[in-house]
Amino acid sequence: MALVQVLGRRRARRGSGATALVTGAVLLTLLLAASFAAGALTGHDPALTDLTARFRPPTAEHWFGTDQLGRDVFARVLVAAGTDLPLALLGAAVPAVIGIVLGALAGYARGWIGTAVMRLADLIQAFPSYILLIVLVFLLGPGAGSFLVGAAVGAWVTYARLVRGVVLRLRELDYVRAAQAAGLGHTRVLLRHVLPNALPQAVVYAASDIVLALSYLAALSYLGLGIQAPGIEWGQMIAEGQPFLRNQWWVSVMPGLAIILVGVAVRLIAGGLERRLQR
Amino acid sequence: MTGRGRFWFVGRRLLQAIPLTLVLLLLVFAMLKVVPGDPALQVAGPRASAATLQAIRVHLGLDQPVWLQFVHYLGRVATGDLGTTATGSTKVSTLIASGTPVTLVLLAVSTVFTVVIAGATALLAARRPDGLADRLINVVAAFGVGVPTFWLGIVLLAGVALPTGAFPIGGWGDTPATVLRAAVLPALALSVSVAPVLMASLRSGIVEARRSEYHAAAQAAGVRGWTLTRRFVLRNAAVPPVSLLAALTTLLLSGAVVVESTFGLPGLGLSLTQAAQNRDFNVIQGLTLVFSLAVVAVNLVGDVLVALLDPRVEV
Amino acid sequence: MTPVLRITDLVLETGTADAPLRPVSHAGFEVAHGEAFGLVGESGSGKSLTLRAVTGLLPEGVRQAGGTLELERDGALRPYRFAEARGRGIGMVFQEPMTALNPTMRIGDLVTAGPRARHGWSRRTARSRAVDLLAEVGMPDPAAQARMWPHQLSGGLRQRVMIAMALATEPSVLLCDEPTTALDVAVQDQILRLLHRIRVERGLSIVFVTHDLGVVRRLCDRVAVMYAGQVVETGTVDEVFTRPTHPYSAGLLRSMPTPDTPRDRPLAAIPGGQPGAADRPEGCRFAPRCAHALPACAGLAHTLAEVPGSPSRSACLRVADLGGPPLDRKALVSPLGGGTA
Amino acid sequence: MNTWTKPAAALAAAALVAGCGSGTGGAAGGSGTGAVKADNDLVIGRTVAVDGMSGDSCYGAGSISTMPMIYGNLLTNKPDGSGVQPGIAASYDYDASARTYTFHLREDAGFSDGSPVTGKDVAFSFEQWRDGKTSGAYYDMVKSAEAPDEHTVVVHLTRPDTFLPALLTWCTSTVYPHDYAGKKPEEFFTKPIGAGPFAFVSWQNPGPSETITLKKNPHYYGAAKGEPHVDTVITKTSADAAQQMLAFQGGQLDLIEGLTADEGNQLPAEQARIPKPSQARDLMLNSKRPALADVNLRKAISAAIDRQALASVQQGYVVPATGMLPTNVPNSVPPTTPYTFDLAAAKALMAKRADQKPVTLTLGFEGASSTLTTMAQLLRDQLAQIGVDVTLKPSDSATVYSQGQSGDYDMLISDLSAISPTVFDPISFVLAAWSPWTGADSALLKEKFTEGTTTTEDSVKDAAVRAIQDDAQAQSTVIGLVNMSTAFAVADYVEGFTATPFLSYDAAAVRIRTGS
Repeated sequence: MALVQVLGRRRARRGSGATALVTGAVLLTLLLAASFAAGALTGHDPALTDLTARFRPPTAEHWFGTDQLGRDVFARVLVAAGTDLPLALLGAAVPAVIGIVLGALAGYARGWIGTAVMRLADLIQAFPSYILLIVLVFLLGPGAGSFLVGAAVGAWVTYARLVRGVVLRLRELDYVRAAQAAGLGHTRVLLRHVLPNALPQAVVYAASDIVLALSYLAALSYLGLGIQAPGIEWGQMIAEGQPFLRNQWWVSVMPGLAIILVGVAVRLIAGGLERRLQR
Repeated sequence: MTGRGRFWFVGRRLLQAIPLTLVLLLLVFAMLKVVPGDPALQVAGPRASAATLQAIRVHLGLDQPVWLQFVHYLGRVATGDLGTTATGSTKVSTLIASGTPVTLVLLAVSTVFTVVIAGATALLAARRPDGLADRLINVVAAFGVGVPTFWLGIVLLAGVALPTGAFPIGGWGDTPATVLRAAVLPALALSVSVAPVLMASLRSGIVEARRSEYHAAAQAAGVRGWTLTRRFVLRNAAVPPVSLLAALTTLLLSGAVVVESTFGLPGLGLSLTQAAQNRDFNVIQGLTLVFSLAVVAVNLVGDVLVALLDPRVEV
Repeated sequence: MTPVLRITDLVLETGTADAPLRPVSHAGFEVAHGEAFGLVGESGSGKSLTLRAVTGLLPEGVRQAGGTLELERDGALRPYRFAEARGRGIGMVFQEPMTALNPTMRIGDLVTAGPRARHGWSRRTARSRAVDLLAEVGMPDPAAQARMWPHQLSGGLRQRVMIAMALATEPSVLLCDEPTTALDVAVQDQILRLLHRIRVERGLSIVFVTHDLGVVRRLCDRVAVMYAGQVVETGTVDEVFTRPTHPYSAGLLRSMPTPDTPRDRPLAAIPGGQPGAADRPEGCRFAPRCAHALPACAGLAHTLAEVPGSPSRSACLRVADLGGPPLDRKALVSPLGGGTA
Repeated sequence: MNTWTKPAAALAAAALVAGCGSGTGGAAGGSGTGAVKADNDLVIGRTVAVDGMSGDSCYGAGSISTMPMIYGNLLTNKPDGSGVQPGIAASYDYDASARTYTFHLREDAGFSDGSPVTGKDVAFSFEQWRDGKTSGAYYDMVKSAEAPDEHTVVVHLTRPDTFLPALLTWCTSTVYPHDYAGKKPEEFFTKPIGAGPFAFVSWQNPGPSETITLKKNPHYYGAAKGEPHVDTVITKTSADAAQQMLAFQGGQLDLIEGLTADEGNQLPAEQARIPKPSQARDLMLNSKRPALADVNLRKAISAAIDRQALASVQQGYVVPATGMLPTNVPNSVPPTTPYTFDLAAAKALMAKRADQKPVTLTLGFEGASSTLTTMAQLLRDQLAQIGVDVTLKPSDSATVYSQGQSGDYDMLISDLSAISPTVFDPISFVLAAWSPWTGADSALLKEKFTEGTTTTEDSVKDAAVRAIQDDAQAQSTVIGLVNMSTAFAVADYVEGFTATPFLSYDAAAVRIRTGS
């Protein structure tokens, strides 16, 4: 997933990025908070089927209309945020942590361990990430756990390369040698010197990974390989609504818009963070 | 770099790809071993007796030591024998042979779209960095990356193909013209998420090239117009994206898998998705192999292209 | 003699339109036919920007806010369009041969890219012209070198390529932006000899921007000294180097090492530093650092005035009363004469 | 793919037999809107690929529809499914012992290569069917077949059999030219020759996204009547039903095979053709689980299910089940008292349980199916009414199968249909596969099964079936939920289309109203 990074690699603009950061963070926080209170906020139980209220179009009562079982689409979109957001965040965070640890390991232990880690990275990169994900879900069975494993296996590589590069560069620097000579442990050197250097780029990676993880999760669920009912997830909602796209468009259009909203919010946060970190 | 040097470079990269390919084969083979469930049961069906199951195991070579099974597997792969689909009606190799052209055409058309969209927007955005057009394009690009490809696909089907009638709603064509027409919307859906990545890379390449001393030097030497853009901007700006080529291709491939199922295109991606849904071991195994070999090949081509474009790259 | 290039009252601005900064203000000079003209000053004095302005290749964010740029055509000076001048009248040699040559083009293609685009030369014509040009700038085995990539050449050879590229458009003025700064001393000498030779052979005018006074002394006929975005003194090299009329020029010359300067004696330095574009004082910009400054200097409007008893022109208020003894700089470096490049 | 039944089950065995089926499907003809199509090509959408080009491999819905178009059958289903009618055979008779059949062939039947259909071809075909690797077992009573003359075929059976005429309408009973027209079978099936209304042209991208193109067979025996009416049949397979709906709505498909309620409800009523429901969807309860060992809980679950509500979500395509067995299959009779939805009774039964612990049950089903998912969600809501907490376990079919087999679920939703035209076939399925899983007492089931399959008396058969249904109700280990139809979407300008309950239809009779 080394790619979308380029999107973030723009010249630092005027301004601290605070506005973007705050806007994005507020959007995500609101969405996440709303997911816990979806029922109270919308006045509808997201899971309650009401066969007498099927396919109501968006109204003041049902902001996003109702679906084929008469469930409130707005409430479901909100509840789904509670599934999608944590999974997307974890889908980016887990590989980041694994990648940072493995990258540091590869950078410090340059012997066969380092080689092994980097060969493993080459190997992983030979698989297109989404295909890797599908194959792993195939092997492990559908579900959130499989998705996380699949995301982690595919995405740690970029972080590992990044951190290893920083480690290799830093370990030649005098002050790091001095720090090591002064008896600072590897962990502290890592925390004090390596991480701060790798962080801005890692943040950009992670942001693009969140968006990518979300779209992969949604795509998997859409194909019936991810989150399944009664779990509520945007991709799964889109799939459920797809037969009715022509006449009851809201059932699958609304969750799609939610995904886009998250993508934009994450980009805002990433852009803002990047500008702050680069200063 | 001399021609001979390039030849050796390609040769060496090819050689380097061999161990990787072998490990890939081993992994793909190992997939079958770790999958829960008995492949023999899968073949025999629910009503099979224990004796039938055992016979099928022997027939499939499942009673042999694992390493021998791997050797046999290598032999079969070398001869293009990837087994049959779960229903037994089609050979996996046939499936791959019929799906490959579809996926390749889809990839080719979306590559053209991606390059055209990314190139045009990058030039526009780079004209005035941080100008209005640049900011606008950056916002649109953020949306483009965030839009789920499959969702865009169904929206395009319902919102464009259905009302206009200009494109087939799902499915592939049988003549070059119908094939191209069938590829337009899926390729578009695919490009929307990939073009921003290429655009950003191209844009920064263009900006960098325009700010460079060699660009100024060329201008001072009287180079102008299209020659200036082509030889002193685009060619240099193409180097970073080309080094992204492998990454872009894997992104495109990933997207193709999604798009093919959304649009019902009979390509490799659709086969993969359906095999995952139907738990069709052989198909998954064969396709994983094909996809990863394709990526190895693309990496190879990418390296060679970078070397061709940027003579500084050490070979 | 008619000048071939004249710059008058050049003003360069940067920053926002309502609060602009002026890295160069009211700079001007003129260059005669066949003349080597030096533009000297410390980094930040605006000399390189001035040179860039002549070709219209200002860096992003810097714009020309005033001044007249004229080039000789049909015996008279006329304002020119950059696009015109770049292909014909003016050529430019950049400071960094590492970055100023497009790494993705072969030497031969690079050298003739300009005229090819302009005159529609065939590939064959372009190639043979490229070889000729490379031979002219003293590339060994030019035919083979034409097929090389920039990164395969040494810094000195790259600078020769740069010069060949500039010559390809048959300019009448060659602008050189510190062309030897990035090079080894031995190579510097070769390049200087080459430029001298080309100037003589082609009857070119050369504008030489440098902070290296020795180079100016060796190569140039006339010189302009820039300080904080302004030309503070201009005159012949002989005159300015021996009898500087502006305290800054004098200080600059005193800070220059000579072969006679004992190793262990520190060079005379001007106290303080050159003010940046944002904090330039009113009046004479050198006044705060000047040992001879008078209160009136702070109100001085910048003009280059005739100096009594000297062919130079100077911006100093005290040109009349500060005519100290001439510096003995003859022994410094002999001007380039014989020898080959 | 069904969970327990062979997919072949879906073919629901043709027709079979007079007396049983009643009129089905929508009336022939368009809606009268006057819509026309520019060309005379019929473009069909379906979600299931064919199983190959040989009749022997015919297995699923795709082949059931396509095989008869290419090959033709000796006998065909009456459009209303009430019995068989002449096909390539103009008539047939059999001896008193039903061991020797004589078929009299039409003289105007011809293969697509122009050669006439002769007795020799049909006799050859009988042998091919019997020797087939996949479907040969259906024909194992065939001893030999001979052609005394050009237009007569005599078939000798090893045992009496009155089922043969129905079998001959199946997609496995494909008439081939003698000796495969001199080709090797593999070669023949790459470009088959048949006596059906359409001739094979091409089969692109075999598999889930295949396209099969057929053109009018001028030598078809219906040619004199002007059949087939359309010039070309193009069948496009796509796994994505929703997308197929869009294509239909966009005028890119003229006909959709296998329409679900979700899709059909997106269409104007006259475009959806819905035959009688003939596939049962049942809930299986694992009585080996401690909680479900109590019959009161099982009966309570059955009573708490509002089958009307389950059916209402798929209005018009699904009817509430009265018993556990598929309806509209010969000899399928309902139980003495049909299921009733009675919450009070259900709660009473819950109170009668020996052990009053709270009940949490897992429910397995195939998650890829939207109708199944919907139904599982409704079931969960309904059972919550009596305090039974249901955990949904959607999964892919293979996982449902393997975990279902190992008894990982408390409950399982599964579909049941006949693979031969007698209700005793699904019963044998319940006996062999379902009873071990549910842990039901199958003594009575076995007894009644034997009783019903050794008699020729319909009344005896009916009584046995009723006893089986009643027994299932008493034990409540298999609970009927709904009976489902497989429907068709038909464009306004398509005329002459008649849906049968068995997925098949007579493509030769279909007309397209063109502009001219």
